[in-house]
Amino acid sequence: MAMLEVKDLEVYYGMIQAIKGVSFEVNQGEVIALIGANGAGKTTILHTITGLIQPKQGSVVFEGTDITKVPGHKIVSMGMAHVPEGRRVFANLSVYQNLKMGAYIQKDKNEIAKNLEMIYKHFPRLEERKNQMAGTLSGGEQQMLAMGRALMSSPKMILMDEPSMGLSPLLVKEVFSIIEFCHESGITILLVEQNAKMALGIADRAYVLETGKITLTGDAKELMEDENVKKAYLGV
Amino acid sequence: MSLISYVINGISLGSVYAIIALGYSMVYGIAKMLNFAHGDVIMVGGFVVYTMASGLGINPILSILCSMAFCTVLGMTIERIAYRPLRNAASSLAVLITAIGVSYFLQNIALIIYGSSPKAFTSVVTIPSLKLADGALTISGETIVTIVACIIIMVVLMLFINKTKAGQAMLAVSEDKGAAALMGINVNGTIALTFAIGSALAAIAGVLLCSAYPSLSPYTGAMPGIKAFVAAVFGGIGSIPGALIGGILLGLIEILSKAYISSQLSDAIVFAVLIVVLLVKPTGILGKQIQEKV
Amino acid sequence: MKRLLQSKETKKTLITFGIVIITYIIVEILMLCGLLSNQLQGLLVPICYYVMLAISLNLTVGILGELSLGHAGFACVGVFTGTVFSICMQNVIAASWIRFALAIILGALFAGIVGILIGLPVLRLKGDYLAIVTLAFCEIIKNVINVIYLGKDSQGLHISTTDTTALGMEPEGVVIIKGAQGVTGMPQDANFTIGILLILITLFIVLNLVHSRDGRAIMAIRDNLIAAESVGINITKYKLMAFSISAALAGAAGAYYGHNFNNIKAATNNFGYNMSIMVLVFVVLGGIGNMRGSIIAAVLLTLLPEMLRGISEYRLLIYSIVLIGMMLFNWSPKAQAWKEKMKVRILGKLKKNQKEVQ
Amino acid sequence: MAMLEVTNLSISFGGLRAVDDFSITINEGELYGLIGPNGAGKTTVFNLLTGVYKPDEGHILLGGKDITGQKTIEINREGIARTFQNIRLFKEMTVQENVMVGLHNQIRYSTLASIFKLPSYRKAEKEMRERSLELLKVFDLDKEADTLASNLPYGKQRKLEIARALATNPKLLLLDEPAAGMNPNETIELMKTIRFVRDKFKMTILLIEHDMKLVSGICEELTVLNFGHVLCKGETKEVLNNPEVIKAYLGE
Amino acid sequence: GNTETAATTWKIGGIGPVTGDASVYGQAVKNGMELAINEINEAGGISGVQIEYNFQDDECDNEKSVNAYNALKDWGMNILVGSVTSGCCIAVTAETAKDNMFQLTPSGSSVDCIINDNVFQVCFTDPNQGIGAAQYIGANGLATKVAVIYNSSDVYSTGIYEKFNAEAANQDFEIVSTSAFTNDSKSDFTVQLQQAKDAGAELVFLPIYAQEASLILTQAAAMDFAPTFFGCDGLDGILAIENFDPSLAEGVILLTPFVADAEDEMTQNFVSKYVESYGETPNQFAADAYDAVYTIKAAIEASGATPADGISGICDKMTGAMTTISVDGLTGTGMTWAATGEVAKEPKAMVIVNGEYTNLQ
Ligand SMILES: Nc1ncnc2c1ncn2[C@@H]1O[C@H](COP(=O)(O)OP(=O)(O)OP(=O)(O)O)[C@@H](O)[C@H]1O
Ligand SMILES: Nc1ncnc2c1ncn2[C@@H]1O[C@H](COP(=O)(O)OP(=O)(O)OP(=O)(O)O)[C@@H](O)[C@H]1O
Ligand SMILES: [Mg+2]
Ligand SMILES: [Mg+2]
Repeated sequence: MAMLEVKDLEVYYGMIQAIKGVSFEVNQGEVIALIGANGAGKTTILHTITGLIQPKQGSVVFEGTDITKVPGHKIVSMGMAHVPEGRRVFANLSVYQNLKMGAYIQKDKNEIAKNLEMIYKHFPRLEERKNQMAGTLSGGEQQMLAMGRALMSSPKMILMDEPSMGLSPLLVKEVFSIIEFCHESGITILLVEQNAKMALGIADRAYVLETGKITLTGDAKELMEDENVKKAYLGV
Repeated sequence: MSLISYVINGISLGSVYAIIALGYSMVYGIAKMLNFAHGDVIMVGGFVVYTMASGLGINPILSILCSMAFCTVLGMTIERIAYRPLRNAASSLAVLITAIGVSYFLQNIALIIYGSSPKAFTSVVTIPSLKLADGALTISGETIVTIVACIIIMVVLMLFINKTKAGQAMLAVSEDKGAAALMGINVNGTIALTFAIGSALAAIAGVLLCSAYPSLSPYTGAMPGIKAFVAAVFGGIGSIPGALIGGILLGLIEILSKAYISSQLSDAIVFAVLIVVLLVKPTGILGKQIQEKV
Repeated sequence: MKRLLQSKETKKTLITFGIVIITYIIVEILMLCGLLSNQLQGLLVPICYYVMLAISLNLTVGILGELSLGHAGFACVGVFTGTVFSICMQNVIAASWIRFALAIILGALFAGIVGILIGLPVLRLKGDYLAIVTLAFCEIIKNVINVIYLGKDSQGLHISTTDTTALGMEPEGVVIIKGAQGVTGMPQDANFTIGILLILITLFIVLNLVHSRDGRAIMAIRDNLIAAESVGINITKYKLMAFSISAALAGAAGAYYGHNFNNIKAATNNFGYNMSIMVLVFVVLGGIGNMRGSIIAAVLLTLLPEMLRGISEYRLLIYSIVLIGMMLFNWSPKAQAWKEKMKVRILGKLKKNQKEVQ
Repeated sequence: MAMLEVTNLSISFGGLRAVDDFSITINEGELYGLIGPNGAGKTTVFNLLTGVYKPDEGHILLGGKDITGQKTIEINREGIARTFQNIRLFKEMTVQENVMVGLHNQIRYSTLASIFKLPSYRKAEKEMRERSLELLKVFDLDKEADTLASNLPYGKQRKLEIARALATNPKLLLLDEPAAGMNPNETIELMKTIRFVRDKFKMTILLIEHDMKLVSGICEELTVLNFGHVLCKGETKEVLNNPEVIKAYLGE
Repeated sequence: GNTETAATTWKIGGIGPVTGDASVYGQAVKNGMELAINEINEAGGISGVQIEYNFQDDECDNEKSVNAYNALKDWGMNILVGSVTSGCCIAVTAETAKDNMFQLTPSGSSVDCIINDNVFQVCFTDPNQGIGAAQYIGANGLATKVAVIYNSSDVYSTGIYEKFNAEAANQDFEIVSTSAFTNDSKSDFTVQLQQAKDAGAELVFLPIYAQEASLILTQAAAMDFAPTFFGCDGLDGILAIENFDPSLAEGVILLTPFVADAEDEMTQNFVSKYVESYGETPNQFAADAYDAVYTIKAAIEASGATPADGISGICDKMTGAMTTISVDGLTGTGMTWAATGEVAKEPKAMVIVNGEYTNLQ
């Protein structure tokens, strides 16, 4: 059985239909890439999964439980973390407080300490700046913080919304190696990316989203060879 | 000698403002809304104690506890009915206006139940007043209790916010509700809790206000509510120690300007000092300067 | 497209003006036919006043995007300058309309100046801090006026802050401002026609300002201060411009209103924070930045408690419930979604009906 | 001639020296790149150049004129315009109005003219509309002229910011990560537009970017910042092959 | 449609604050009027004509007061009792003058309330009370050093204070301290009391209302300051404040035409009925309102006016009759009116002894 199953999803913003019947699934331990142009509806799908938006139609099933109507904070407690678009760090809290906030649902103190250590290892910059207000971090630093914060809850699954945006080439590689690392430690990942090349490079499977509909799907490596995908998303 | 006694009186008055401002500031800090109905919840708190203690002869402590429970439920109900539906409204002013509506509502419902004539409130404070310098200076029992209550509440609130999970959730919610939900925080629940605590504090404030100035009418809460709002801004709205400092300062300025400048213009002077303070320190005395990164 | 937009804006403006004028005509006709109750007739001037206040506050709140809780203070300045002028000039300028026009202009001028004086230091503050400072100014104005005694005799004007006897006037002198009792004895020049004229002028000024270079600069500041600065907009100048024009218009409204009564005093419910908040209620209920909405909300909310007179003590209770209900209905996202749905449904039905007819 | 000459610029935040002894010279008409790791201080340099922060030390000369320490609006009038890393549009205004705000100091008329709708108002307003539409055309935004800025997709919002900056008729244009959030195709489109703007308006452009395709594709020269210091500067190709730059920024 | 009923009944309207900060006074007037009107109707009306009654809220706001007046006109009012507060009353007199409507204010005490011919007062004018109080204190040698605490944002209070101050110059005592408070800060009086105490005042004059006075008495007791407190009619009702500790008011002197504890039958009858109907002890506002209605009755009877005379006709007749009648009411026996509209009645000096009002002298 799939870990996450999205069925016939339809989402509206007022009168505008942003998602027009999307179905896909993510299996335990997979990295799935969701790619698509600006405004295709990627963020909307992620928000619907974590309950920040209510869909009009369709269902979302996580580990066999229907979470379509479950409020966002409960979904998080079920083991799903979300690195939101635009980082959404708590601007007036310190880096450390932000990370602690990520572990809000985590009760095990040792686990928190372990996660913290792991995050500081991957993003030494965060440890250097642990007392700085998150709002004054540079864009890239905030992105690191958002990633780190999501990892603090030891999730089973992470949804990532454009985690490489605004990062330096070196850090983009770092982010992808973290995704790799999460993948290896058994976390399931749903990755939304503009950087289709890197995303397809790391993913097992991928879905291509165009104006609210899935137009292509398949093995990531195969999609990378697809002429349409190449023309539309890889910029060749 | 009279200066000292003015200062004592200023602190007494200020401590009442401070205790109201604490609740105000806390609700503002977390829910990011000016709850104009706060003063009226205070009035309700006063009436509950009045009815129970003076009307039914129930033990004052028990009455206060009942009043706190009543106001807590009231605060949560108000939040649920009048404020929560507007949480995601296009403008944050919308909820300010319903708060005004709620304020009118509470005043008028009290008017209908209790009528317009003022009631004398029997102080619940039984501590005798402190006489200094051969009785030339008096610190009333109410003042002592209010200040002690203020400090205890302030410390407990700060510990609560900084040390408990629910407090941390409040911090996160005050920053970014959406992101807080993504951390697994129940945003609606957290805000409801904030109102519950704020309203319980309002009940305590109501009792102490009415004990210090024992006259109770449906409009009793309105003016102290506004003054406490000013006090909260004085100290840096959202800052809990700021509310205490702001309240005491406000009381002092009010009394001293009454005593030494003009008793008719003391309100104007209080407001003028507020403006000067804000011009020098735009976020109040203890307010955090939040700098937007470009 | 460009033309369309321009004409769309113009159309909107024209509709707003049209509504005001048509309302005027209807009311005048009703009055001529004797169909308008005394109560409604008496309310016409106050309604015009509240409409003007709402429109002018909308300039600060909706266009400039700053929360002001001191609008009644500016109206108060207008009331007192306007009425004092009229009382002093009652025997000097015979033509009442000239005197009244001058009083209104003077009220606007003074309120505008006070607006600048207040705005200059405080507009650096933001959001709720600005709100509290404007509230403070409003209270200061009210409190100061409450202790002013002003009298006039052959020697000229006398002023005191203690009492009338301290004015030391000749026996035949008249006291114009009597502290807490306010001003008494101004000519009651205000009427509905003048009110409508003033509303039209207020609308004209505000709407034309909004659709101009200055208006866009003000809105740009509202939307993003840092970006506005980065394209070379002088923040202080435009904030001050919006704030003082708004104050001046409120002053004009106040001067007009002051001439509707025989006595007017600066009390909390008419010139204190309560009234400022009330005007803010008009603006928010009518839709922030929406002038037509402000007008409608001001009219409705002024009429509502008057229409509820029949239920005596429960009047303000019902009023507060209606106010909360209207706010929820107008602003809550859920209600908005529902309204959209109903709109679609009704439109759909209409279309279907049309088809069937065809 | 040097359009921009910056010498020994420094600023600290608390204990952190965000920009340290930064110097740069950009010639007229040049397309210059500023790159570096996250948090290196690039955006801070922009903030110093536009007067958002006042430098602790150093001088900024624009076209030979010292503009150090001036206010943002003065600097804009002197001829520097910018875009922002986190988009800052006038969200409640239409696309065209956003550009018209940019034209604020270019086309003027008095407040009285606008209140009384005098002919001067009509004439200037017409000119504003035409000019803004022209600019929108450059960025292929003319069809969206009447949409609210906040309803534009991300990529177009970035373009609109550039159009608005151009409307202030700058000599020097600062672009902070213009391609962020764009997909490769859109980035290629953007590169063309930036080049076009430089040629058509004879603009000097300094840009920050993490997309190496864009940087190597259009920048003639680069400066690399690291921890607030200049790590290296020179022609694009050389800089990008510099082993230190590779180590600190690009990765193997 | 109004003319039909208007011709057969008296329609008396009342205006005052029933909601808002000043609602105590409006409510009292409303009740007082109602009580009197019910009595009269039960007794067969005024010369056989029944009275209809309508009381409108003005929230103590001039504009609302005028609105209320207009609403009452729509209802068909032919005689007005109101407005309760001075400012509102002045604003309404401008309207009644236009309509030539007979107006009797129970409690609008400013002299400006009665500048028009069609308006009469039941209460004392402020100057009257101020001068009266100063003379009483002087004549009885109650003190040589007097302090005043008044409400500077209240018309009634400033009105009395002003005349008191002026008259004090002619008397044998000295005003050693004058301090004010406002509606925005009327809970803490320690400063005002401290100043009075420091100045060595033996008597504190309180031309204010009972609610604030009750706080002043409490706070004075707390600071061991025990001068004689002397008040005017506004102070009446202090013993009626629910739950108020009467020992605090021991020795307070008030110069008032009405006290609820008076021994006479009329007062006792009134008070018992009032308590029965409204659950609280009436204050002087209620008494003034009650008297106002009976005054109207007397004036109607004396003038022979009928509802059919029309508003202006009624007014002319009653205005003429007002100067001829003499009314025995709760607030005075043998009350008469001057053409100016001012009432002539004797204030009674009362002192509170053992929690009860006692006649002084
Ligand atoms: N709050 C909103 N209100 C109205 N429309 C919205 C809202 N949020 C998104 N949309 C619209 O919904 C559609 C999908 O948006 P979404 O943000 O999901 O796209 P995306 O694929 O994440 O794009 P991007 O790559 O720019 O992040 C877009 O057309 C967008 O304009
Ligand atoms: N107002 C401020 N207060 C404190 N620190 C600041 C402030 N502004 C910037 N900083 C710090 O200065 C450093 C440089 O920030 P800057 O935004 O210039 O980086 P950047 O080079 O633009 O990075 P990115 O590529 O991630 O946007 C960062 O470490 C940041 O945390
Ligand atoms: Mg997105
Ligand atoms: Mg940056």
